[in-house]
Amino acid sequence: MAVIELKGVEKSFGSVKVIRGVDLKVEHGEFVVFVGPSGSGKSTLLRLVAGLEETSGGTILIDGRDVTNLGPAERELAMVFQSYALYPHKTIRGNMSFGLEVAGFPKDEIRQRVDEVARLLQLSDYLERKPRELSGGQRQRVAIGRAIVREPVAFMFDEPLSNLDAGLRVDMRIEITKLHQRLGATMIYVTHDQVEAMTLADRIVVLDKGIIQQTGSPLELYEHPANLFVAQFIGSPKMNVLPAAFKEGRISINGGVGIEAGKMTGTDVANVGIRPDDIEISPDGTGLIHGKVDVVERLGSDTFAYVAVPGAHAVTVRAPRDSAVAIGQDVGLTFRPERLQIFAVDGTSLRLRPGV
Amino acid sequence: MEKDSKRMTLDRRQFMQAAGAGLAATAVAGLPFAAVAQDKVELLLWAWTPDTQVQADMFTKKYPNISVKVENVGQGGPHYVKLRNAIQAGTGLPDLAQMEFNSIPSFKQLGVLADLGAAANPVKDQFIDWTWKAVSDGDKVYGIPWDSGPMGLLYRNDVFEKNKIEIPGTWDAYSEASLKLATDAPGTYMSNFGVSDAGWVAAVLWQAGWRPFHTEGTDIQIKLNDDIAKKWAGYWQKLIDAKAVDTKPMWTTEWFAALDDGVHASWVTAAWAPVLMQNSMKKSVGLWRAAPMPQWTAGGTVTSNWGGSTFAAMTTTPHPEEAALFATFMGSDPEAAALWNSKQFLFPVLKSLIDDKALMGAPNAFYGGQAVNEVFVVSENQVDPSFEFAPFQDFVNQTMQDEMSASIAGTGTLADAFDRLQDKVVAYATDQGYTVS
Amino acid sequence: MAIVSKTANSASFRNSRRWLTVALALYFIYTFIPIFYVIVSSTKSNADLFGTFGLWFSGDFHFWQNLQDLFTYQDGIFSRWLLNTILYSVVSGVGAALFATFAGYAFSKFEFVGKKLSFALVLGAVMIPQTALVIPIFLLLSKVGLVNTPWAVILPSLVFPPGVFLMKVYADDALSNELIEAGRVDGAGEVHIFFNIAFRLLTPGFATVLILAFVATWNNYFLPLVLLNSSDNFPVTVGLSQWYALATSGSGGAVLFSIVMAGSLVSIVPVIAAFLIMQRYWQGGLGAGGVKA
Amino acid sequence: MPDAVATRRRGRVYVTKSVAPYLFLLPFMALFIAFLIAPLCYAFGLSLFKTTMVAGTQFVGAANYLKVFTDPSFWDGVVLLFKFGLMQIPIMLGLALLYALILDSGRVYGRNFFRIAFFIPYAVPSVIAALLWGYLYGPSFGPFGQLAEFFHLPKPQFLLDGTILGSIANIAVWEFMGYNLIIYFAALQAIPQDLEEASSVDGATGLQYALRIKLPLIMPTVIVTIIFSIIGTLQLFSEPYLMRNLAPGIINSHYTPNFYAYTLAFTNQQYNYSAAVSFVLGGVVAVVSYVFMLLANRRAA
Repeated sequence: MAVIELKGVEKSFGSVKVIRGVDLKVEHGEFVVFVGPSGSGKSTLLRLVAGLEETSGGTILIDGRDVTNLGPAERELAMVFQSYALYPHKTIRGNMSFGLEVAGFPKDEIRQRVDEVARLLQLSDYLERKPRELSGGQRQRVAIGRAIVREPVAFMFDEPLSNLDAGLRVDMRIEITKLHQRLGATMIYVTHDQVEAMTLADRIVVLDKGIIQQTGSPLELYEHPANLFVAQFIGSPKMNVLPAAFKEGRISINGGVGIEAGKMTGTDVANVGIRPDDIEISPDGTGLIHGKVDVVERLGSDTFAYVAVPGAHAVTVRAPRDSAVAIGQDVGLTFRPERLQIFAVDGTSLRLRPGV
Repeated sequence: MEKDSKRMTLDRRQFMQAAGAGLAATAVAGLPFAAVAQDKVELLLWAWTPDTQVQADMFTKKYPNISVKVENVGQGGPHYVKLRNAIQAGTGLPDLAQMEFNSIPSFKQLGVLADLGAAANPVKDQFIDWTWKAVSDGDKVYGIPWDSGPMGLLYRNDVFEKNKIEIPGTWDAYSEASLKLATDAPGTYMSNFGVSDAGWVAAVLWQAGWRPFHTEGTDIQIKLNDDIAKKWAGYWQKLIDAKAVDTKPMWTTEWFAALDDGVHASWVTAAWAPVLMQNSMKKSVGLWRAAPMPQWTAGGTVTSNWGGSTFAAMTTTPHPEEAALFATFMGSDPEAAALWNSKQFLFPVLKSLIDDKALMGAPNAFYGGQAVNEVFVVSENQVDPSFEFAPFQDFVNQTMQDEMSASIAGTGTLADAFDRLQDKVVAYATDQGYTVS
Repeated sequence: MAIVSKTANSASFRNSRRWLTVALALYFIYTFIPIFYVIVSSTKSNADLFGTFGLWFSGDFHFWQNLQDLFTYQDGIFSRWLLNTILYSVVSGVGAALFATFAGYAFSKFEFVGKKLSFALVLGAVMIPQTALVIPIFLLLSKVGLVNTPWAVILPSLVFPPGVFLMKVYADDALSNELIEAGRVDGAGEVHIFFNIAFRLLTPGFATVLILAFVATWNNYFLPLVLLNSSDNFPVTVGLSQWYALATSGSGGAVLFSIVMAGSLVSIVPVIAAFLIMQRYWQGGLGAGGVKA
Repeated sequence: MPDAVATRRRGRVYVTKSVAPYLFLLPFMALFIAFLIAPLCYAFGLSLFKTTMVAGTQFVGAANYLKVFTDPSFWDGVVLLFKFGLMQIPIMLGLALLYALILDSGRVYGRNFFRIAFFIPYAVPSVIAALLWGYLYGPSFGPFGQLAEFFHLPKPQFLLDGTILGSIANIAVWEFMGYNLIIYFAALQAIPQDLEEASSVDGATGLQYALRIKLPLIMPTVIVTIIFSIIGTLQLFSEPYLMRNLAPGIINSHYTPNFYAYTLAFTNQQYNYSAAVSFVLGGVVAVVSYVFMLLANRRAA
């Protein structure tokens, strides 16, 4: 397995800078997910690693070898594409064999490897079919199989599940997780879906505007977002953001009551964030802020209440599923101050992480 | 040189006789032509007349070391286009090319016509005088004639008889007959006014005394719109206005059909036309007759020529002597020349053939048993030799066709067309660097 | 199709269907008249050609005689012309289509220095008048001694700029970038990717360009007219028009009209056959070009 | 295992992404330069000189071009082409569009048959097309003339001053209508089926759907075909060249600018001036195409 290292990697298309200096090290057998909104540069970064784009600056090392100027073939990686990119005129076996044929493997070995991987992915019955005769999920498995069969040093996944329907996506997600566990291979996975990122990743790299906003384990990002962008991008429903200010050692939220600030790295407070899970609904007149219930969504497992707060965006609250909250009701909202995220004017998080 | 050529001539005559006696192979080696004949030489000839290869092979039979390949690169216009392109490219010219009389000045001007005098002058006297004059300039000879087109009149005996028309001896009579026919038999025309063929216009005007060009070096006289032309234009304009002549484009199937169907009762044409018509027409067998070309003055004996070809050698040929020998053979060899007439049905240029009563006096069923060639034999001897073509005759022909057709289509009169023609040709000649007077 | 099938049995649908078919049939008659004329004419003797109604057969069925005349006149040079035409068209067609496919693929799938300029040049080439090219081509080829050789017709015909345009559009459309990237990641070189992956998917476009270039060369007249001298090298178009000129100029050749007719028929049959055989491909290809362009 | 991809390649020529586009372009571009760019440059060089029979060759700079701009033979031809184009292009493309819509409506019998049949004239060499139509136009031998004669009607005159342009246009329509039809048809087939269903739910008739939904959708295609037709029209040569024998009085040696360039070079031996004429014609083609595109874009915007 491989260690992939990016040092000051940059990429421009014409005068547009898409990647603005990325440093990253992906460890042996690590499953790293690049996540970010569209246009954040996550796919480009993956393609730079794969060698499908040429870097405009910086270096890329695989196992300490400088591959910056090498073509994709010489990087010994495998890639799974969003559209699967199966060769439509070749059979499934042909698709899976192609890379090995190119590399000049003996026929027997190719056959043996393909059979083995097909068994692993439950594709054995389809080997002589053409891609168009397969379902979306099967095609996706072929695309993965084609990657595995070459026994690459690392796998690249470029939004591999986005063409599948919701149910299948969950199944495939689990399959990929299992696959990673079984192969123990280094994997880099790009998605715009933070749920996918949270469920798959050992480590998530959040990108925006060509810059890494934060890297860390899913829980780290969730609990301790480095900035407002990460805070809002990770977690579903989105973290609530309320305007806030630092006054006399306390933080005043939405122009209202001030709460204990705790340990902070600065005082230029502009916003506070609080996740829907961390808010409780209390009777009108109690709580830290108050508002009026606008919409109530009952999902069965959860009930979400959208509460209009004067002077701020609607605040989303996760309530117990049997909550009696009703539309039009005036409510108070309560949360524990230590759950608050505190953000400076430039969006960076001001709360110190535990142990810092 | 003088001596040499005389000796050569003598030897050549002897040689021809010897060859005729079947001694060709052995005779060749001993001749001054040895240089010519010893090495294997292949000549390339561009010509479009069908079956020219037959005569070429006759030559090779007599001169086994000189073979000739005939290629047809196009008929008339396209043929000359190919030659000019090759000249422009500076490569790709054949050794020899078929060259009509009216193209000789143009290609002479381009400096590509080799002087065949050495080989040809000795046989000069065998040719009808005017044909030789048309290809030579003093002792210099630029092409060997082998086909000519003295003018005459072909007419429909049936139409003439039915409408009581006498054979017109003069152009006045021809005009009267035209008007009479237009009145008596609407839809039938005495003739077609063939302005789409500038060669025809030039031939008919030639007889009228029109001498539009005289070239000396880079000085050229241009008189396209002189009184003769204007008078001639007026003559036809009257008939056109009276709708007494048809104005179909020539050489189309429609035009052939009009002759065949009796829509056109006569055609002032050249000596090669009788056989052409005979081959193209099925309905009018036996109905045609030939008569002398109408004259401008009663009792006159002036005719002109339309068409006719020569073989010219190119200055670029690596084998000028062999080429000259071949061209001379093609025009003057009695057997080959006779074949032009009997196989390709062309009108001869050799006095011996013109005077050959058996050849020229053969009755022709298409012409009701008339010996049509006899009419043209007379004409051949009456061709006025003083006509000169321009050194850019294709441009003249093209422009004449454009301008006269425009007049026919309604842009002014025919006389105007000559004025426009004069202006354009003078402009062109000036542009090409000639001193025009 | 749902709507159509739902209403397929209604009276108004059947009525409009009838009238629209009549409208098509009318144009078909117009299209077919000249073709019918050449078919009819090639069955006639020279005399009947001008003596009987042009759009119907005469009593005298002269077709086999005409064919025999066609293939024996001037020592059967027509077969030579036909073979020349086939040679020029096949070599030019395949070559032009192949090179256009290469170039269109390059324009579609790669970024490189000078891409915009060279593509603009290729597009602009469509506007160049033919006469502007044939003369200088003739003069240039004369200098290198290629005039009056098959190459003089084949080499210029290999340049088929509309084909490059069509192939670029087709490759944009029919060939995903990811497929090529998959090939790259699989370790294949660019040439290997082209021939093993891309070309298979570009086949309909290739077939379209092939048939267009084939027909363009088959029907070309002006270029071979200027560049060829020997009748041994002529394609059918030049040869036939020379016979036609011979026929109209008389020179003892009036019998040629029926041969020219038979020759015309023989020369268009293979192209029509090629069209029919390859129709599945070129219709798709033209479509892609048309929609996107 | 890491050696799997890189090192097992068997001596195969490996072309990289940066070299590949040049390699793929090489054959076409080499020929393109040899047989298009080089002849053009050569022709441009020619156009700057003047070769005369008597005075030889001299450099004249832009003189040939200045001459073209005041040459009525050239501009008459251009005017004629405009007339021709204004007549032929709308008819040809209008018919192509009409028949493409009819074929696409699904309301016809024998759709495939007609589609192919209409395309067949494209396969007929223009030499032969001109020859065939030339026969058909003939007042005596042409079947139309024969029919008229049979019914004692005046013979239709296809080859006179007033009609010949239409007769040439007819040949062009006959040859290229089907080609454009196929392009339109393919474009129409690419329109998603659900649009028809949506319009039908909206209450549109088949005709309304064709004219108000389908037609605007294939407008980009129509514009491209118009531009190609304009370019083709301005280069008109073969048909009048081949019909010239039938109507030499009307189709003169400078009937179309292309024809004029041909005459100048091949009859008049004014190769230099001919080259200049061709370049100015190319300029006219470019300008007209460009102006049309501007107009079309303004409409679209």
